Amino acid sequence: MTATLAGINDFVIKLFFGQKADSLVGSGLGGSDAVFLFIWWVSVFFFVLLMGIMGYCMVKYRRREGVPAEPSPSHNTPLEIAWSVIPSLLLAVMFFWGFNGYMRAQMAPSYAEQIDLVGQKWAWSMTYSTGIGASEFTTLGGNNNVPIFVVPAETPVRLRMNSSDVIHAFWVPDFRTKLDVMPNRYTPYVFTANALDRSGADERVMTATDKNDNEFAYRDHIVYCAEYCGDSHSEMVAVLRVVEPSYYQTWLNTPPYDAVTPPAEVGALVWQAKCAVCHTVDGGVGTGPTWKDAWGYPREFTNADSLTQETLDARPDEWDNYIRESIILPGAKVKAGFANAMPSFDGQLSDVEMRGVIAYMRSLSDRDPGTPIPGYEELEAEAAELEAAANGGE
Amino acid sequence: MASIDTHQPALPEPGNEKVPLWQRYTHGHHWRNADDEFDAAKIGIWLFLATEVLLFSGMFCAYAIFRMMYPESIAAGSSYLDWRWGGLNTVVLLISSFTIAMAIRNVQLNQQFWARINLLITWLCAAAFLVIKLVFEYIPKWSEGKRPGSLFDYPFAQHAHENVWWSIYYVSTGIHATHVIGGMVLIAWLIYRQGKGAYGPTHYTMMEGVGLYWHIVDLVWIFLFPLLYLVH
Amino acid sequence: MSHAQEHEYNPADPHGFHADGHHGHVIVPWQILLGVLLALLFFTILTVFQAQFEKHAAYEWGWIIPGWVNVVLAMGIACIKGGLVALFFMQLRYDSGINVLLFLFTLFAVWLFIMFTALDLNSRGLVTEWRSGEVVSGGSGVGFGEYGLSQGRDDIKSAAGPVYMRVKDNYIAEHGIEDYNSHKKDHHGSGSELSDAWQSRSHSGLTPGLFSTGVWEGLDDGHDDHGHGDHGEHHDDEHTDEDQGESEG
Amino acid sequence: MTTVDRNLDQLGDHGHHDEGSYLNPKYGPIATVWDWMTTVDHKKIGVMYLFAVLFMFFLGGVAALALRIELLEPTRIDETGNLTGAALAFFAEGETVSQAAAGQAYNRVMTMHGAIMVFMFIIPAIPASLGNFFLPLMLGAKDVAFPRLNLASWYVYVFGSLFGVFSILMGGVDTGWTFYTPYSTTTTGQPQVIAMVLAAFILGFSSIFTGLNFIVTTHKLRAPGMGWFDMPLFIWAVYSTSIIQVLATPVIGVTLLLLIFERVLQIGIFDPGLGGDPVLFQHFFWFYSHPVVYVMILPAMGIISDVLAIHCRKRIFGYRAIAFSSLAIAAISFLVWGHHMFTSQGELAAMVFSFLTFFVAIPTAVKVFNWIASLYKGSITFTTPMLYVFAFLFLFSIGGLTGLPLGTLSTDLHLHDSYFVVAHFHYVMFGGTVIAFLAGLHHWWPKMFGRMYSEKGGALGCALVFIGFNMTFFTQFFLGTQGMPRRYASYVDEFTLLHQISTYGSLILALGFVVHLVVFLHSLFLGEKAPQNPWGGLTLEWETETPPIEHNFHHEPVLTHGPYDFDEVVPPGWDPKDYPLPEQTPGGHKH
Repeated sequence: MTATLAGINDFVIKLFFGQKADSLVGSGLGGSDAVFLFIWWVSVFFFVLLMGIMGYCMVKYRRREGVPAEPSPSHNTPLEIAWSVIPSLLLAVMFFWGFNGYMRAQMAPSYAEQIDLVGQKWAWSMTYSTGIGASEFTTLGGNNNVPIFVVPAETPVRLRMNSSDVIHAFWVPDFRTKLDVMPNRYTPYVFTANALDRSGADERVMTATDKNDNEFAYRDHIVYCAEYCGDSHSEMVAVLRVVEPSYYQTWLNTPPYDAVTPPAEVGALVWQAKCAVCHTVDGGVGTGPTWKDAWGYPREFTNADSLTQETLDARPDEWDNYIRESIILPGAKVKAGFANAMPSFDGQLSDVEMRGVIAYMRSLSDRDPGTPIPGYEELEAEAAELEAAANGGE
Repeated sequence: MASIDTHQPALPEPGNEKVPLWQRYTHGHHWRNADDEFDAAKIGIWLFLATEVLLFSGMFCAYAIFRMMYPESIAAGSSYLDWRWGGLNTVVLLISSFTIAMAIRNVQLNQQFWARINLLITWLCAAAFLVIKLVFEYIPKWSEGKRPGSLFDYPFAQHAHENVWWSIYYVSTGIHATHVIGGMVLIAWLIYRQGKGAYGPTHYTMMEGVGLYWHIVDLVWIFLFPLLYLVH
Repeated sequence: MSHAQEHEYNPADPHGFHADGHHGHVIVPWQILLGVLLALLFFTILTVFQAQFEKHAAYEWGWIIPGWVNVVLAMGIACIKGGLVALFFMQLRYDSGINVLLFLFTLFAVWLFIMFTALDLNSRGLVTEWRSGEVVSGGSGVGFGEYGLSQGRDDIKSAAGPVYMRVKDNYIAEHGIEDYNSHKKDHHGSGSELSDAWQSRSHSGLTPGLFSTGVWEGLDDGHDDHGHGDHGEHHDDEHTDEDQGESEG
Repeated sequence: MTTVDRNLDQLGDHGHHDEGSYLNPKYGPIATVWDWMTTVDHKKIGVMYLFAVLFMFFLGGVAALALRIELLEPTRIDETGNLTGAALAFFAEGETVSQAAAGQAYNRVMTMHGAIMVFMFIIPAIPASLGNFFLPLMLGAKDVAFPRLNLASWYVYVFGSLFGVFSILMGGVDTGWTFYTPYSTTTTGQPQVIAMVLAAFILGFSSIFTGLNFIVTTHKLRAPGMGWFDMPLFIWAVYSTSIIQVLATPVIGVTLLLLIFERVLQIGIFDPGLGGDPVLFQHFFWFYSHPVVYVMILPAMGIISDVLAIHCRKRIFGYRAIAFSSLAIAAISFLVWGHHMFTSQGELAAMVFSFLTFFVAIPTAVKVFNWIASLYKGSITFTTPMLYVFAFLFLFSIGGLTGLPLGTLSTDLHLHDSYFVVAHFHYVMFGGTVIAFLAGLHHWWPKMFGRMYSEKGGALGCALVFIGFNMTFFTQFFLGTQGMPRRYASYVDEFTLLHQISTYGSLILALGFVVHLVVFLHSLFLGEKAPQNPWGGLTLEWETETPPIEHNFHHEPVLTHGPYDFDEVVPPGWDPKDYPLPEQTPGGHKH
C-alpha cells in the first residue's frame, strides 16, 4: 500500500516536473515537492468529490416535464461550518509546510560557497571567488552562447545576485526555486544541489574530461530568466553544471585565460559571456551593431559627431577610444539606426578584458591597419619571457 | 464632478419666473422623492471622497516608505521648506473650509447674500493658497534647482536622495494643488448658479457636494503640512 | 424574503430609512462652525509651536527630544484636526451611518496600504542583510533608455551615479571650488533662520523609536552623525565615502 | 433624456403604460443613433457597453491567437542566419530579422493581449454590460442612481480604449500589462508607452463611475419591500465588486500617474538609479491589481448563483453564506496583494501575505460548495446557460485549486512567473469569468434583445469552447511545472509538443466563439420572439416585458417573494398548469 502510494507519488512528480527535485529546497519531507504532493492530493480529493456530486445530480435530478423540484433545505448550519472549517485546517497545514520550505530557500549557512551573479539584458554572468567567470559556452534554444556555470554538489551555495539594468529573476526549475534579481540591491539565491549519482541510474549524470585531462562527472540544469525583461527575454538562459565538490575546487583554480592568452581570444570569451546576445560577429542583425567589419570603418552617430574617414586617417586609434567609451558610457555615441539599449559595463570588465574586446573587434575587421594595441607589445614580451622561463625550467 | 448634480433641470413654466429656481426644482424621474435623491447624492459624494483619499494615500505611502529608506534625505529636504508659508497656507485653507460650511448654512437658511459673500471668500482663499504656493514656494525652489528626480540641479545638496524628496514634495503638493484648482472651478460654478437662485433650503445638493469635496482638499493639506514642513 | 410586509409600508419611505426621523438635512449652528475653526487654528499654532519648541530646546537648552515624539505629536494633532473637519465641517457627526462606515473603511484601506507596503520594505534584510542594502546606482537603466534621463540633460544623461554629485561637480567645474564653498555657507549656514528643522533632529538618526529597526543600522554610515556641530565637514566626508563606493561598484 | 412626468403620485409611479420596448427606434436613423449616443437609459448604456467590450474581446482574442501561433514552434536562427519557426507569421516574406526583433514583436502582441483583456475587456465585461442592464431591473428601479454619470462612464471607457488602440497603432508597447519598473520606464517607444498607461489611467475613471453608481443604486433604489437579503445574489456580487472598484482603482490612478511622471520627467520614485525603489511600484500596482481580479471574478460568481438557481428551479443553498462570502472576498482582497511578489519581497512580508492569502480561499470554497449543494434535488435543465454553469464549476474548481500551490510559499518559488501561473489565471479568468459571462449572456439574451437563440448552436459553441479551452490551458500547467517561464517568445525544444497541443486547442476555442457569434447574429435577425420569462425566473427583471420598456416597469414593482422561492411561487408569465409546485411542507423553507 505504502509502496503503491509512493509509486503514484513518483508518477505525479514525474508527470508534472519531469523528475524529482535536484536540490535541498525541493527534496525531502520539508521540500516543495512534498508540499506539492500534499496539495495535489487535497485538490484531487475535492475535485473528484465535487465533480462526482455534480455529475450525480446532473443525471439524477435532470428535469422531467411536469415533475417539480423536490423540496430540500435552504441551508444546513453544521454542514456549512464543516465545509468551512475542514478546508481551513488543510490550508493552515499548507501554509506552515510551505513557509518552512520557503525559509530553506532563503537561509544559507555561513560557510556557503559565495558566487556573484550579475543579470543584464539579456545574459547572466557569474564571478567566482577566484575572480574567474564562465569559460565554456553551449547552445540552448535560440541562444548559441549560453554560459555554463560550474557549481559544486552537496555544498550550500549562495549566489549574490544583482542586476545592472531591469529586474530579472533567476530560476532553476530543477532546483524548484527562483528569486528576483534587483537593480538596486543584492538578493540571495540559496541552493544545495543533490549529490551526483555516478552509478548510472541517473541518465543525466555524465562524465567528461577538461582541458587539463581531469575527468569529472556533471549534471546540467537549465537556468531561466523568469521576470520579463524585454526583447531577448526568452534567450536569457544559462546552464548550471553541478560537479563534485573536489572537482569544483580544481576548476575554480583553473583560470580560463592567463597572461599568455592572446588578447583576441580573451575578447572572444568576453564577447560570448557578455556581448553575444546583442552583437553578432558574423554580420547578422542584432539588437546592437554587428562587430564584423566594424573596426576602422567610418560610423554615423545619432547623438554625436560622426567618426569620419578623415578622423580615422588622422588618428587610427580613434576606434579603440570609441569602443572603450561605449562600454563604459553606452549612451555617449549611438550608431545611427539603433536605439540606445545597452547597459553600462562600467567596472565589469578588467583592463585585460577591455583590451581583449578591442583586440577581438580588430581581428574581426578587414580594416585592421596593424597598429599594435596599447600595451600589447609588453604583453607579448612578457609572454615570451614566461615561455622562455617555462622552457628553461624543463 | 458630474457625479454631484444628477437632477432634472428646473422646468421653465409660464407664470412662475418670479419663483426662485430652487423652489421650482423637481427631483429626477427615477427617484421616489427628493430626500432619497439627496441621500443618494451624498453617498455618491462620499464614495467619490473615498476615491480621493485613496488617491492621496499613494503619495502618503511613498512618503512613508522613503522616509524609512532615506530618513536623512527626507529630513534635509524638509529643512528647505519654510513652515511659515506652509502655516499660512494652512490657515488660509482652514478659513476657506469654514466659509464654505457657513455658505451651506446660509443657503439652508435662505440667506442668499451671505452665502454669496462666503462663497466669494472661499474662492479667494483658494486663489490665495495657489498664489502663495506658486510665488513663494514653487518658483523660488525650482529656480534654485531644487527639482524632482533627474531634473535636480541644486549643487549644495547634503544627501544623496534629496531629489527623491523633491519628487515627493512636488508630486504630492502638485496633485493637491490640482485639486485646489478643480475646487476653484467648482466654487466659481457655485457662485454663478447661486446668483441665478439655484440653491435654497430645499435644494442645495450641489453646494453640499462641492463643500464636502473642498473639505477633503483641506483635510489632505492638514496632513501634508506637518509631514512636509514640520516632521523631521 | 418574506419580511417585506413586516413594517407598515410607507410609500414615500419604502425602506424605513427615515422612520426614526433621521434626515440628511442638518443645519449646523454657526457657533459650532466658528468654534471648530478656532480650534483648528489653535491646533495649527500648537503643532508649529511643538516643532519650534523642539528646535529651541535642542539649541538653547541642549535637550534632545527623541525624534518619534515629534512624529507622534505632529500626526496626533493632525488627526485631531482632521477629525474636527470630518465631524463638523463635513457633518459626519450628523450624517447617516453608511457614510461614516464608508469613511472609516476608506481609512482602514489606507492604513492597510501603507502598513503592508512598509512591512515589506522595512523588513528586507531579516535573513540576508544584503537584501536591505542599496547597492548600485547604475542599475536604473540610466543611460540606456531611449529617452534617457529627461531629454536635454546631457550632463547626467550618459553616466550613472548619484545625480546630486554630478550637479555639484558641474557647479564646481563652472564656478570653482571657492565659489562653491562660499555659497554653500549661504545655503546651509544662514538659511537656518528661515527654517532649520534638520538641526533639531535627534542625533542618532531619524525617529528611531518609530521606524528604525536593526535592519537599518549600519546602512547609512556617514549619515549617522549629521546634526552634530558643523554640517559642512560631514558633508564632504560623505562625498568621499560615496566616491570610493562608486569606483568600486 | 426622457421627459419629466409632472403627475407624480405618492408611489413615484409614472404609470408608463403605453411605452414600447427600449429598442424601438423612434425618430429615424440619424436621430436614433443620436438618441443612443446621448441616452441615459441604463439598458441602452449596458448594450453599448456589451458591444464595446465584445469588440475589445475580439481584439484581445486575435492577439491571443497570434501569440499561440507564434508559439507553435520555437523560434530559431538557422546556419544561414535566417529566422525559422512560426514567429515568421509576424514578419514579411524574406525580411531579415534577429531573434531579438522576433522577441520584440511577440512582446508587443503579448502586452496588447494582456492590456486589452484586463483593462478593456474583463474588468468592465460583466458589471458594465450585464450589470448595467440588469442591476436596476433586478432591483425594480427605473434607472441607476446617476444616469448621466453612467453615460459618462461609457464615454470615458471609449475614450480610454481609444488611447489603447492608438498606442497599438503607433507600434505597440512591450512593457507587459503590469508595467513593471524599471523596464517600463526605460523601454523604447515613449509615445506608445505613455498612451497605454494613460489608457489604463482613464479606464480607471470609467470603472470608478460604474462602481459608485451601483453602490448608490443598491442602497437607495431597491424596490419597495426588498430588504438586503431579498436581493438576487448577482446584486450582492456586483455590490461587492463595486466596493473594490471604488476603493482600489484610485491607487492605480496615482500609480500610473507616477509612472508617467517617471517616464517623462524621471522623477525617480520607482527608478533605482535615482534613489527610487522598483518594488515599491509592484506594491502600488498590486494593491489595485489584486483586488481587481475579484472585480473580474465576483460578478461571474453572481451570475452563476442566479443562473444556476433559475435553471435548476432550486432555491440557492446557503443564500446568506454566498452573500456574505462576496463581501468577505471583497474585504480580504485588499489584504493579499503581496502574493504576486513572493520572489521580490522580504521574507516577513512574504510570510504574512501567504498566510492572509489562504483566507481568501475559504469564502471562495464556500461558494463552490453551496453551488454544488444547490444542484441537489433540483430540476436541472441542460440549456446553454446551464451547460456553461457546469463548465464554470468544472473549470473554476481547477482554477481555484491550482491557486493553492501558488499561495503556498515554497511551491510558489518554483511556479511563480511560469506557465503554471498563466494556466491558473486563465482557468479563473477565462474558465471563470468569461464562461460565466457567456452563461449570463445566453441567460439574459432573450430579455435584452427579445429573441431566443438556437439552443443547438449554443450547446455546440459551449462544447467547442470547453474542449478548446482545456486543450489550450491544461497543457500549460505541465509546461509551467516543467520549467517554461511565462512571456517567452521562444523555448527549448522539449516543450514543443505541449505548446503545439495548446495552440491547436486555442484554434478550437476560437472556432467555438465563431459559432457563438453566428448563433447570436442568427438570433438577432431571425430568432423567434422570446416570451416574457423563458426560464421561469423569479427575479424582478422577468416581471417586465421582453424586451423591457423604456422605464423598465409599467408600475413600480413591489416585492412579494424572494428571488429563489421556486418552491412556492409560479414565475411571472407562466401558467400554473405548466409549472407544478411541490407539496408544501409544514413550516416552509426560510433562509
